Amino acid sequence: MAGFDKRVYSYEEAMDGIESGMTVIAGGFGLCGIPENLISEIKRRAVKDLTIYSNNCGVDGFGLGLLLEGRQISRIFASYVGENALFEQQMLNDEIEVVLTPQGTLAEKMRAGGAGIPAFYTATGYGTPIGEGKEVREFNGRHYILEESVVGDFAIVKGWKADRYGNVVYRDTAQNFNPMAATAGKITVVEVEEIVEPGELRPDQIHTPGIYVDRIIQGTFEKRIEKRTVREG
Amino acid sequence: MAGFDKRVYSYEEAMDGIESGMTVIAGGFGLCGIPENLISEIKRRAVKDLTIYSNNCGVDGFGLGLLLEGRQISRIFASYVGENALFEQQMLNDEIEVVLTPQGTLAEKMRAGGAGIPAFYTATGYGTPIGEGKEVREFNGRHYILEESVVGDFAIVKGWKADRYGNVVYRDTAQNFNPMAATAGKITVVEVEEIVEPGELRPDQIHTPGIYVDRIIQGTFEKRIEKRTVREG
Amino acid sequence: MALTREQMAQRVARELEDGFYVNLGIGIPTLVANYIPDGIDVMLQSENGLLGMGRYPTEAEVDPDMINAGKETVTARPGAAIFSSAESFAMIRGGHVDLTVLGAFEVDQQGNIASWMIPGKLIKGMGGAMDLVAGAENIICTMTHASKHGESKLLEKCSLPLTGAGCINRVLTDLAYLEIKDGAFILKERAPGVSVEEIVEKTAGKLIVPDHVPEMTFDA
Amino acid sequence: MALTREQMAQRVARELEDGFYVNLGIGIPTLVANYIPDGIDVMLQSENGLLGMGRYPTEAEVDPDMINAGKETVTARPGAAIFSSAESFAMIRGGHVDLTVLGAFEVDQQGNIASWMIPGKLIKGMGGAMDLVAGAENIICTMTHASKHGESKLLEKCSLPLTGAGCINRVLTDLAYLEIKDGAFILKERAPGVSVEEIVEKTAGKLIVPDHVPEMTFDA
Repeated sequence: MAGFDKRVYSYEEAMDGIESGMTVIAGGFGLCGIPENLISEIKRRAVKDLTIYSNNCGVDGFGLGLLLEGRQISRIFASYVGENALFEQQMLNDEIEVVLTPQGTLAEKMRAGGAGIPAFYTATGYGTPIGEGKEVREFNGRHYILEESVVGDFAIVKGWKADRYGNVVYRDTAQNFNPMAATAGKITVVEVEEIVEPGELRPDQIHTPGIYVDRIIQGTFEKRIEKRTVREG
Repeated sequence: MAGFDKRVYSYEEAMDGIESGMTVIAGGFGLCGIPENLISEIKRRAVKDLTIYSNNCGVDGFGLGLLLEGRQISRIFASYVGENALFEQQMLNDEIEVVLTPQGTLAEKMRAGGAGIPAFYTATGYGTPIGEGKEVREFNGRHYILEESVVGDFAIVKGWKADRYGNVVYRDTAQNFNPMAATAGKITVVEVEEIVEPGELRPDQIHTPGIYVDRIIQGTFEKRIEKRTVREG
Repeated sequence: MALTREQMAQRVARELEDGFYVNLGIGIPTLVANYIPDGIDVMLQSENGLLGMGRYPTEAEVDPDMINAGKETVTARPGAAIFSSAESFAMIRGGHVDLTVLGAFEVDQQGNIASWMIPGKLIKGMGGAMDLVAGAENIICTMTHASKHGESKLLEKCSLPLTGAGCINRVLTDLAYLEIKDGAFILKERAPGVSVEEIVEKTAGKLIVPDHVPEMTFDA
Repeated sequence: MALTREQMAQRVARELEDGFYVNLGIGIPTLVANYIPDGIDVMLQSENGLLGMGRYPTEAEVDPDMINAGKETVTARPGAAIFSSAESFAMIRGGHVDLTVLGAFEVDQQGNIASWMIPGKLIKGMGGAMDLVAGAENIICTMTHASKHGESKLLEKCSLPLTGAGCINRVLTDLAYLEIKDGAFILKERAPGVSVEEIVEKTAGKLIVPDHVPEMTFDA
């Protein structure tokens, strides 16, 4: 009865099937809660011409920044990309197409994609360059624009704990975009810090039910901190 | 610093401000996880002409069935209302307007209402009586209908535990419609089995963040079972 | 002989595959859970918000906070997940459920299904059925082939209000197992002792009958 | 004298009310947290998914899984809630945040705001700002009244690409506190020692000046 055992034991296996030209949806905010080893595996495979949906694009040399080094990304939907010199250069050289997307709209596009909702209306971006070319409609006297949802060929996700059925919990603000990303991949791969036995996670406290998850891998993580701000102890 | 202490100590206070003609969004599925004491308080107040959004309408003499007895509901959006003889009678007498709404669409209407999304597309109901009169649009070769979201004057919710800031967790399948209902009330009232100290609930395991909640009350519950099915022990 | 309810459930259960997430409707579909083949594990989804539905509880286990979509008390198996109804229908509408089994009043050769409303009779509501048929790519309808009065329920065009349009691809009746494709029913199997002629006679919609139509077999 | 950054934060903090859920943008808005008046409790929302943001961590408390929307390490106060970014923007878009404070390049008399993009300069992105201005009913913009070259940033019509249309109702600059209503800025207070004339001169948009414009006061 291997049916629900979604564990894989190598990153090669975890990203099996990824190809050039695919769309990849990534969890993470800044460098927090990013699927760092899955990204490294995509780098290793040197697939090209990827379309990425991710709130940010990592930093030089870490996270999705690695895929910039390899010139593997041709298009990215993100809300904020200002942390990365290589990114800037590729954008100015037109090597990469950047579709700036408001953070909440990006989150909702993933959530809607996973939930079988092809499009939704939001006031976010109405009257701004983001709304240009999009349908505008009034509801109750207010203007909204139509935004379409997204489903990726792959979703790459970083969890905290999971069981082998693919039920996942996230820790603290490392949750961020991960739960929505997990719903929006044709193939969803989750790397976690710890795999526990089915039943160890309280059923009503699971963030991502296993039905969304195709592969689970246990990894070790650098968890680089982008801005270390401290106060006197 | 009473700012975030949302506790109230009587059901009268909990439902303060409810008036005839208002729209009330209720959590619960069947008789599971229903805000039974808040419903009783609405019955006691004898407000009339209510519009209710709830998956079901209780049973004779319990849950929202109590409001039928008082002829307090003039319109209900629900997915399934077949458990209730009084309901049947009022429907046949045209005393109550029933807007049958697919269960997933009902859940999403509440979720979208709370999330500032005025409308969304769904394939559910396309080509059926539910889709009649609604806008149809094609996305990627498939047909979808446009559904509008809802915000109620009140949302009434049943939680398991909450802190005084209004952070709520639900227990097992008593979760059901409660988290979405909680987001979709101009005034959201949550009754729970236990109020705990802030910090006792793990922050990343809270189902309903306190920002959605206006009033919290601790109650005792009958928790009637609709269909007791058992196997030999 | 027409299939019994139990045989219908047994036959449907053969369509299960290891690792399937399955939503079983009320009635015959519910019985399918009793006939899951050996060596196959499926996870039952209950649309109120439970993935990994277990058996009915013992008297001691009964918990009013643990019910299924039929409002029956149930248990959760180890490794279950419980969530809101919005999340539950996100997975249904988003096509994450592998197989849905539900009853119907009528099905037609275009894959339309009518299962929730008989005009003039009291309307109880569609519950989650419209979301399920719109969201699943893989649906099996279970129903009697014809009414008590012998009127076919496999039609050219449904006469009752639809639950979903063009979404059904498999039907198991008490007489036959059929697929729906390109505007026709295709007869795949017949119940033991039921003749092709009887099925032809009781199918009002366009029916394609292959040269050989195997008979279903059941363990005694 | 023009207000310092700290004074601007102090002045904004006076707009806080007990029980407010507040989202503070990067820069001066962040400093507001240092000036929350006695007797008032506010809950800070960080749009990556944190309600009840606490202080910066001590060296020992630093946790890479605990950051704010500025990607800084933070802590959560007791009674905080942490959730997904979809949930976070549900509460923002749905109008559940009581007050948003954010910086801007330009604001105009129609309540339009430009804060995220200067054509010809590198574009870093809008982050959550467009959702915040579209979702909040109550927004305070903090900005300098004019550029270094003396060009007004309070305009008849924004010249830069907008972040949001018709959504700003209050502006605190280094020179004045203003409200926006019916297509005009209304001068409500002036910085200590700053004359009404200077504010009039540095405001390009339509400005309504009441008979009496009180001077802000700050503790020494």
